[in-house]
Amino acid sequence: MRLTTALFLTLFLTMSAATAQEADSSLTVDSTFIAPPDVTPVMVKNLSARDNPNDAGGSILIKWDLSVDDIEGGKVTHYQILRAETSEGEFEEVGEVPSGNSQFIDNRADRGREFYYKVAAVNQRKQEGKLLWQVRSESALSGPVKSTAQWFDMRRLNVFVGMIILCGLIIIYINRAKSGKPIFIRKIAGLDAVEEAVGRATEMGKKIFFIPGISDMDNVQTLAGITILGKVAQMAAEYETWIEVPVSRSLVMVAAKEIVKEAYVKAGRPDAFHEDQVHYLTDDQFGYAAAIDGMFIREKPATVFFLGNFYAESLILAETGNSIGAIQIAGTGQQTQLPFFVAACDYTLIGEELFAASAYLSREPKLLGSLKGQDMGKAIILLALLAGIILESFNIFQLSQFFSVIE
Amino acid sequence: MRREIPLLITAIVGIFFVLQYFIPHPPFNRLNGWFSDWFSIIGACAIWLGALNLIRISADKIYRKRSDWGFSVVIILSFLLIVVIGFKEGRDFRNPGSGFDWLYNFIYTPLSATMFALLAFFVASASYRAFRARNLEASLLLVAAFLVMLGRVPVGDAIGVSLGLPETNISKVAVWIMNTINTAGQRAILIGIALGVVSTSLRIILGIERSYLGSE
Amino acid sequence: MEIFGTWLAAFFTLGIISFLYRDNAWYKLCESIFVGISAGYWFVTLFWDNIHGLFWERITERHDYWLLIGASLGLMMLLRLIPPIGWISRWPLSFVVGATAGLYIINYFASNVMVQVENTLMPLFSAKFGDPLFSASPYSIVGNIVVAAGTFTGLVYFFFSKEHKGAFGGMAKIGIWTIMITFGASFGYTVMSRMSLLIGRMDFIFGDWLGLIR
Amino acid sequence: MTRGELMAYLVIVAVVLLLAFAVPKPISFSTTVSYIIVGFIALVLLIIFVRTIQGNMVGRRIVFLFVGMAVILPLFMTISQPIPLSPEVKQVYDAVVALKPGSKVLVSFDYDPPSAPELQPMAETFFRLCLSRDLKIVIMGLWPQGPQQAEIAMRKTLEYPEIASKNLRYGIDYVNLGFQTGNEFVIQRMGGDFKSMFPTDLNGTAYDSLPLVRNVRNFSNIDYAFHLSAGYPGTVEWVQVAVDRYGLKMGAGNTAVQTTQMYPYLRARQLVGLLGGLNGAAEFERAADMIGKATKFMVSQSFSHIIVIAFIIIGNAAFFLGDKSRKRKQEAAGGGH
Repeated sequence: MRLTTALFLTLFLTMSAATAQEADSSLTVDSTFIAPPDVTPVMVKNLSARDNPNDAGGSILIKWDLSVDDIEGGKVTHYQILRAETSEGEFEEVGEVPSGNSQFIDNRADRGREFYYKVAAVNQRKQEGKLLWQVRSESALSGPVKSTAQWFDMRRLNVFVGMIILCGLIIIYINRAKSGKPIFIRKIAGLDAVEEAVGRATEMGKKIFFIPGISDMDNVQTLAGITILGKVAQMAAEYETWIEVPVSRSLVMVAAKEIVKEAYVKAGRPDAFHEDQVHYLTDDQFGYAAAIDGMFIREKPATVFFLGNFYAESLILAETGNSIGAIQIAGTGQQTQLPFFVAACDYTLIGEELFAASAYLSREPKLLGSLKGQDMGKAIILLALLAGIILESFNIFQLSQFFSVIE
Repeated sequence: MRREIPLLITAIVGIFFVLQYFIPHPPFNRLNGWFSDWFSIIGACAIWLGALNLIRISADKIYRKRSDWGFSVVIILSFLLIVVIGFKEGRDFRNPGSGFDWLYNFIYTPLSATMFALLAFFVASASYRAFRARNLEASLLLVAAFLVMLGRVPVGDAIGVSLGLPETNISKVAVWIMNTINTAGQRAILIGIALGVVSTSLRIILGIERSYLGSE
Repeated sequence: MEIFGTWLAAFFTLGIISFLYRDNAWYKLCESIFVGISAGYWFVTLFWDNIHGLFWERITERHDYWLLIGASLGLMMLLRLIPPIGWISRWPLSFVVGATAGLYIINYFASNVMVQVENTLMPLFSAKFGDPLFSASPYSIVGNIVVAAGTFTGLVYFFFSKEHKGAFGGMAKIGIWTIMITFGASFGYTVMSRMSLLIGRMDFIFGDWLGLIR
Repeated sequence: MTRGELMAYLVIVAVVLLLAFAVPKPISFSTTVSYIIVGFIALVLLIIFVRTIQGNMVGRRIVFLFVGMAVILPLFMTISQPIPLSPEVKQVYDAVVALKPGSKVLVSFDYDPPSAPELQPMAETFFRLCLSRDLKIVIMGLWPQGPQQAEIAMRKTLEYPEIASKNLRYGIDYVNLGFQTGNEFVIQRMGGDFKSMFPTDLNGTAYDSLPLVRNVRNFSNIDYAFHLSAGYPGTVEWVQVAVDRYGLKMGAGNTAVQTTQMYPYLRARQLVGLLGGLNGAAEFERAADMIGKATKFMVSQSFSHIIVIAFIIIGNAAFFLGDKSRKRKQEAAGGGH
């Protein structure tokens, strides 16, 4: 019964509005039409306003129960949220939400100031961008309320717990390794080949190139890459082979210089280090690729390392390196580029293997311990996957909810 | 001292940046934004070191009359050309019609677009050489690449039809591989990388991995 | 100027392509210009956008004095130019490394470990948790099983501290197969866009420049 | 520079001068000639195949040469391949055709020149379809170089005789509002007021002096939107802000690489139509019956894919059919993992 009335009303209103519009089309002045009777919606109830939790302050969460007229084809078109700084003060609109919504977050509530809120249920009719009429009924007021900042984001508790477990495991195994317990690490072909590759360059009397990718020091893959540079440079220094590191970022140049210099010191040949072994080319992705391609062709290195973050230049470099017959060892965490390295290089460190490289090459107990810890984390994830999929498949428990991350 | 202070800075800063994720309270909520601003400024200062390095090495080549020293002259001149124009034109250096914009459109863009386009050739030569059914793993790589490549062009389905397969079969197989096996493989790699990153970063914060600091 | 520019652009396009045959003076010329122009391009851009736009304008107009911390770290970096006190540059470097490590731990753990595990935890036989058992089509059941098994075994492959032998080794083997198919598929998937880049360049040469294409 | 190199450069200069000034333009191979060329290439591939089995592997330069031919020759050919029409492409066409003449269409250009081969043909066909149906076009861009790409596409579109005869005028039939920084916040602000984000158009004319947009206040005055995207900010942002919050009816054109990520939006009907990569552009040309660049480019695309596949087959043939000693030799040369 109600629905038919509403429908009828809507139809009537549309028609009357349309005719009114037509009759009025010569007028360009915006005029608000007198609203037909009985279109005012019932106001909302149970309005509540409180500090929006888990944030830095500055926002207030307003909730209400829908107006009884907020139904399909009903009298509510949208809600207006009104705010004032005193209970008797001037209320101004801070936002609106379409009908069917029962909450609003006011993001412009300065931290520590008191506010009062009201919500108005609005019924309005527009035609061709012109307001024909608007009626509204305001709710009772809610307040005062203040926004505050929190010291812990409870929504991220699961991430926190997960972090503690994973980092805890890694630290525990690092400490265990310090006590001298031997740790088994499986063979990683690409890393076993490093020494052979350096040796080959020595035999042939040619250069080694080390390309640390095109990202800057604010990328952890670059950090992983230049850590391996330390080990490779030390080997090269011991073998008395020239290692050259052309880079595309100035900060990486600074860090790589320090690392290579240190490697020469460790190898007992500090005087053999030359500043120009590490040099800058250009910050530009393809400019860098063009220059390195040229260097590859002209200087014909025997061995090339690509370790770091790479984008589209990966294949341009690796194919040119391949064409001159260099041994190429690549490693990156950039998934889109891994297939190209696999196709064009002799050995490729896939994802996690790149990050395991410094531990593998140095065989330092503490670093190996961290690998073991990270494997334990992996074991927990595998168990969770196994258990979770079974539980979810048979509708026993939804384990995935523990892993959901709120951004 | 020259090593201890940097190690301390790394540890403290690292811990702060882990915590900021969990603490919405100021000033932690602003750390992330600050860092990206600060890093932009540090990077913009550091590029002077890089540029000087490029010029010094090129000049050195010219001075010693190494082979191809003429091209080092070109590097220095083209660097100076764009830098002088860019500084002379001021803050609006990028506006359409400026000299900087002209250099960008007619020198920089064709060079980088063509360098990028070389990939078309290299993709072909890499697949020619590497996609051989040497062993099971290489065969899987080959078959997957083959099917997806065919499934991406209309001709693929036409070939499928000529082999007696129902229409659009090859493209469907390609989509299926992308949605299932590819998803699974990518996920495994992603999770692995994440664990590697956590472990590496933790080693850096704890000061176990410290080679980036160099020597005493 | 426009016509001269088009001829110049064509000169550079062909010069880079000539590298495919072999290294030559033309390519060397293009390469040197590219290195110089692009290094200068970023040099100028970073100066105006970051030092002038981000730092100077925001300090003078918006009085955002927190940026002074970034500026002082940047200046410390430049002290490398004065060798006796060059070691101070390690401070900003260790600051950057620390911040990067801290940020990456969290970002990778949250969005790669947590989210990927969440996405993998799916019922095998129905579209979502709570739906009746075996309500999904056989086609999607097979798909679900492949995704779950592939992710699981792929992760097993990355185990470092356990020898890949026996049943465990078998799983690792399936894992590397999954990864290989993944690589093949993404390789094949990318070929298309790489080809269209070349088509674009050739359209420039034969269409915009030489005007041979209708 | 050696003498050989010098000679090569002189030959190239001669060829360029010949092509630029002496050859009648445009060059176009008839269908018969095209098929003869295709047949000839197939024959050469077959010879390479046989020679490979005999143990003579071709080098990478030959592969490069074939890729080059596969991309360049089809640009001159009049050859057609069956292009199936997918429903998401048909949706874009249907949405445009359903609009009444005079309806306002918003087109956002969110890409730069490197993605132009894939997206430019979409832009041209879309403009041509809209203008031929007397729709009004409002252009903008969230990428700095987007509006320039739009200018290029518009210039090309206006050259078509059926469009040129309409004597369309800037400001009345189409407008280019230019670029605005701020990514998704621009879309957000446009939800309230276009003018606040685009006080002037690309040429500096004030918003209110442009008859076409004078009465366009926000998305509610736009009948359909089409958006060309090569990354961020892109389709995801447009859907999340303009579609989800302001109810804009929108279709999109994407580069091939990111198309797969958009299917969920299509299924949820947040996108009304989607063109994916060169393939999508060619399908759209077919749907609109306006054969253009994409259809032509698609032939190059198919040819180049076939060439890559052919060489994979040749490489494997050598591996399987060649005798054992040769196999070992190749393994050493090809490298392994």
